[in-house]
Amino acid sequence: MSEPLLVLHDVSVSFDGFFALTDLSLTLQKGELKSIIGPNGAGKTTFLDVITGKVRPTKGTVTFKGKSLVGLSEQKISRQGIGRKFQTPRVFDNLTVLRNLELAASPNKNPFSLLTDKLPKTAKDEVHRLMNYVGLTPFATTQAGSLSHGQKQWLAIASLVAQSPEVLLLDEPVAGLTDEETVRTAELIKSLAGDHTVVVIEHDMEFIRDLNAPVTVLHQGQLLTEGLLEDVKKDPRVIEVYLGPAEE
Amino acid sequence: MTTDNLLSVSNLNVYYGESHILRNVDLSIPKGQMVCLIGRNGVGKTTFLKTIIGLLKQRSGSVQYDDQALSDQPPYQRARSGIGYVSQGRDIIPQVTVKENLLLGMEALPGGMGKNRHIDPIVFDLFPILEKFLARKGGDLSGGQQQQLAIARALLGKPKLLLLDEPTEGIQPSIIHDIEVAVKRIMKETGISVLLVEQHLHFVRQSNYYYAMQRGGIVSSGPTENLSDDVVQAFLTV
Amino acid sequence: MKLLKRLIPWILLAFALFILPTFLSDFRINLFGRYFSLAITALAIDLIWGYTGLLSLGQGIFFALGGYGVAMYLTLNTPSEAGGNGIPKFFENYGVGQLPFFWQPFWSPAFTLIAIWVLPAIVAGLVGYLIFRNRIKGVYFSIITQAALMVFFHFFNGQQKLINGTNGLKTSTTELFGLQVGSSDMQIWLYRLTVILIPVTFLICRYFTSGRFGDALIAIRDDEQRFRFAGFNPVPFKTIVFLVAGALCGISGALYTVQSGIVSPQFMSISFSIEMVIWVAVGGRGTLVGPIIGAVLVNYLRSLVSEALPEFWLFVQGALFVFVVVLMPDGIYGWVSKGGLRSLLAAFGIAPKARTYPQIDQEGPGMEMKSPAPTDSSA
Amino acid sequence: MELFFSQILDGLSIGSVLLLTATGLAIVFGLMGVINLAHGEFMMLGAYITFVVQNLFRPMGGLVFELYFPVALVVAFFVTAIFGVVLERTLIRKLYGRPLETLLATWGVSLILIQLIRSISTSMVIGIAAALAIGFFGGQFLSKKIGDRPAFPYLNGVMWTAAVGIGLVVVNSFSSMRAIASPWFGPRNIDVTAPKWLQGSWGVIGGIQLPGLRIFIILLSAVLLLFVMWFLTKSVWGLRIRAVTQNRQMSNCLGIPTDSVDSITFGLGSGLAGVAGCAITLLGSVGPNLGAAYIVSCFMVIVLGGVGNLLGTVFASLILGIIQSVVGSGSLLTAFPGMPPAAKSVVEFFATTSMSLVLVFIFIIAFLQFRPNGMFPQKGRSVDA
Repeated sequence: MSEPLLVLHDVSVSFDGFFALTDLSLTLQKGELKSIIGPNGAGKTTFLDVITGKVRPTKGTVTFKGKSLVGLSEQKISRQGIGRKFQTPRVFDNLTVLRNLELAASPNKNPFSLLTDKLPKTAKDEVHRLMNYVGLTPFATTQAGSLSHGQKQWLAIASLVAQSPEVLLLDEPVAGLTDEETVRTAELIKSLAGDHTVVVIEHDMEFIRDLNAPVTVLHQGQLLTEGLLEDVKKDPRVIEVYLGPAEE
Repeated sequence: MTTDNLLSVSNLNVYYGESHILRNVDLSIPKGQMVCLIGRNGVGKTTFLKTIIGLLKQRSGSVQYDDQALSDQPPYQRARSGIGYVSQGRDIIPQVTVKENLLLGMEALPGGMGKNRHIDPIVFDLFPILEKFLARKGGDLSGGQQQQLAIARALLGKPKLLLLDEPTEGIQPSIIHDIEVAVKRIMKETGISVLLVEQHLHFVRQSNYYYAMQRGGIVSSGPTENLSDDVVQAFLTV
Repeated sequence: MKLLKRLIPWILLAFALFILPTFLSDFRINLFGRYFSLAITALAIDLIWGYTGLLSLGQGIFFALGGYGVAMYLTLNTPSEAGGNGIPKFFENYGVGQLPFFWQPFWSPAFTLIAIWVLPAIVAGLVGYLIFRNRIKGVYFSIITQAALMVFFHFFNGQQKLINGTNGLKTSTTELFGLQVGSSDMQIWLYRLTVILIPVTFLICRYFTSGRFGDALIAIRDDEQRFRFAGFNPVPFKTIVFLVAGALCGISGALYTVQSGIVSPQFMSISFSIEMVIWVAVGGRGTLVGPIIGAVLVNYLRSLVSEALPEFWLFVQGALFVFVVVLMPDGIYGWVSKGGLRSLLAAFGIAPKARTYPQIDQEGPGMEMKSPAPTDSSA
Repeated sequence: MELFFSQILDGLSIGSVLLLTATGLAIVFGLMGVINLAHGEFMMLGAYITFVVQNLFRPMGGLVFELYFPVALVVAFFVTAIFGVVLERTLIRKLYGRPLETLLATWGVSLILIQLIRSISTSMVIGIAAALAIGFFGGQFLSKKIGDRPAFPYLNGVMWTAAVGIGLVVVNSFSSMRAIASPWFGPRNIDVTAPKWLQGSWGVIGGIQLPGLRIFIILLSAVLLLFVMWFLTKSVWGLRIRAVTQNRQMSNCLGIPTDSVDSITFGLGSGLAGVAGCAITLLGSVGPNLGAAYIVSCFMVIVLGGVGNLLGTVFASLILGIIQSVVGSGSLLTAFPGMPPAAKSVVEFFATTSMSLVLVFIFIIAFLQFRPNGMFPQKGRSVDA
């Protein structure tokens, strides 16, 4: 295996004495698909916050391709190739679907380039391909704010892919989706892995099963265990954090 | 519905923005009993509690509480009519003292804090730690202590129905035990009903009746003694 | 129909340029000239508030800077205004014998033409950058811009020896191209200049709002944090748009000054700068036509009310603020284009006319059409 | 050096006025995230109330008249508080969660208040009463008849417009009767005479005269601050206000009527503005435009002090007051006569009240480069949510 892509080493995050993450170490390989589960308050979202620069770790290092990410602004981290989808699908409500995607696909993020350059043809094609893939082509000129929840989720994922990041961090990509939409989303995510490194945080176990990827279990800000879902399921510690100690 | 039910919910649909969270939920809570709502994270359990207390509006369906329809009342009126709510994040008011947090619990009583200045010592009996920390800021307590405070605060409003959202989440076993004992004792002494949202199996087993939820709908229900390992496996664990 | 739509702006422009002056008195034409110059400010505010969500209550700064720029040039280049030693007469009152250094370059017409928009732009860029880089936004941004406005007001108001303080600079008696600026011949030319600059400003604003840059502005307004996570740094975007708005306000202030005959620190009064916002709100923010309509309409209304019942204008203006914010948040243009007129007619049982507003047609399918995957498949 | 100290004293009193005026604004901003641009006009109302109370007391003369000021303070507080509650219930509540719109709407209210003070007369009161009566009863009638039809809001609007028109006609029909048509205050400034016990010196400490007025204002703001702190920390409503400020949703779930808390907070903030206006009458004549002169300084205090923190407001206002007084009076020059000419010309340049404001602003912008959230930023995860 080559050099790991993203490495968290001994990362702790505390808010006013409360530890959201404690000495968390985790590595991501290039092209890997990894799902992260854990009960509420396990620190899953904080984990993403630390990588994407929203929260600064109290202790520890985060390195991406050998360079530290600590202290960089959100936009700089994003430009290095780490994209994130938020828990609630955040899209730009007053832009159309097409424009949401085109903005995300802009290869150059500085204002002058946005003002003067035309979007390159490759990016345009990619936008249309993505829009088609997530079934939003009929809604290209619809304002994102009036899409349904599921469509917003997909637009959010598609916008993220349009940024062509190396690492995709997906926070609850199927929350609020119907069964069928969930299945489709799993397919979408599986097709992204390989070209991209994908981390999925979810509660929906059917979905995690569909993804068929190694699972990492977080608990109280710490890494509890890693492995395949079938193995993790049988781990007594995992059962305990979900169900409490075995009954007397 | 018989009048034996303190709360009966039928055909409830709740949206969060455009997202359909609760789908045709039917659930009822008999007087003096503990009903447990189980399911994995994100299936809509918290949304359900928030709808009962009034933080979220239902789009359709009916909620009957104490033989009255709850439709447009704001949360504070529901609290005053006897619904106590212990939220998932505990929601202790961080910058006021433990004592003041407890006083705030009595806002639900007739006359509010103004007329009720005396904290019923039963809460100190249930959770002795609170008496010791009366003068501390609520936000300075540990997670388990905050949970005890949140339950005590809700009890001081003398609710008829207590909504508990994952009271054992992230809490050490000894406190979980205290909380279980306290809830059972309160139910026995005052005859209140409890709606418990929980994953912790031991606590779940204490309830009289269970409802299992998946993707916003009730997928299984029955007396808790019938709660089989298969159901647990399917709807609770990994 | 499409052709007509394309032609309407040109017809309006020709009307304003050639027809209006023939049947309105010089006095009215001058008033309309002022309204049109204020419309440029309205467009600028729309750029920052309507599109980017930055409510600046301090645009008067840039407006006044433009006004002072042109007034300084005119004062220096009018023999009757500048005394024998080449410095303006009012300086004698304060015993100032030497022209302050920053007046010097305003001898030059070329410098002045550039300075009236570059100077405000620089100030706006600097102030904007210092505020934006600290992620200050929302109400905080508004009150800081208002404080900045007050500071500039005090500066200009208190410095007699530099800029004639409270009295301001009079331009109506100065000369340009051998004509007195206040004369009606000159005023007609200034009116025409203003009218021509409106479409120019419009095109500038469209340049900044139509492409991906404009989308970025709206994205900042909708969700700035998400914008950051998409890899963009909002600071330069906001700074640029604030700078452009500052420049436009400078031009607008210069045009207004020569048509109203004086520039004074009153251009930087708190009320005037907030008033500018209401022009945009009345017309319709987030559109480029709305602010022009709003600026002209509100100021025309102001003239009418002030002429008839002067003490009632504040009542009307105050009520306008409340009314627009509470009942008509999209403004006139937004209300009409979102089908307000239709629903009004429908409310009174008058059959709605054929769908004239393409927006409605566009909005329809998004709401009604089924999503590709079935939306309800729960067991 | 004595001069310097008396400048500091001066600065403290300026700071106290700032504190008086900013506290109400800061409380409302901290709780509801709303900036009330009519705050200055509430101060103006307070000042006019003082004027009215003074004139009511004047005929009594003697000792009773000397006591008008405390009475005016109380009346000013309650009347402006009621104004505030009405404003919150009718307007602010509709705009909850839209702070920029609230800013604009309250500005509209401030314009109306300014003009109201300028032109209010008995006939105008009759006209307004007539318009309101027609509007309300007409609205009741209309809503009974056609309340559920889509045309109702439009017709209601037409009816209110008609009510305002009738009000105007009423005012106009009285215009020839001077007794009731002449404005009560008019656009001119009004003067309030400070009671005798406030004029002159209250003694000398260490060679420094203690001017009664200034000391009184410092004491007044200190007392009021203590009162506000007591109210917020010890009273039942104070606890409710703090609870709602810190966690609105949970407070609601506990049974706290959050809408009443909003009204009371807004009322408290407005009442404090009234008291501030009352105190300002002691410093000189006041006019309808009084508010504008103070509101921006209040903003500077809030920006510097940070949101939702009374301590920040206290420090910020005192610091700004002292900078304004020490720099604005140029007493730095007299205190440090030996400074180099370059520094001297800089100090001279800023040595007016208005120029000291310029300096204060530069100071604030510089300060924000290091501490964007003010002196006492709120901590914890909730801030960023």
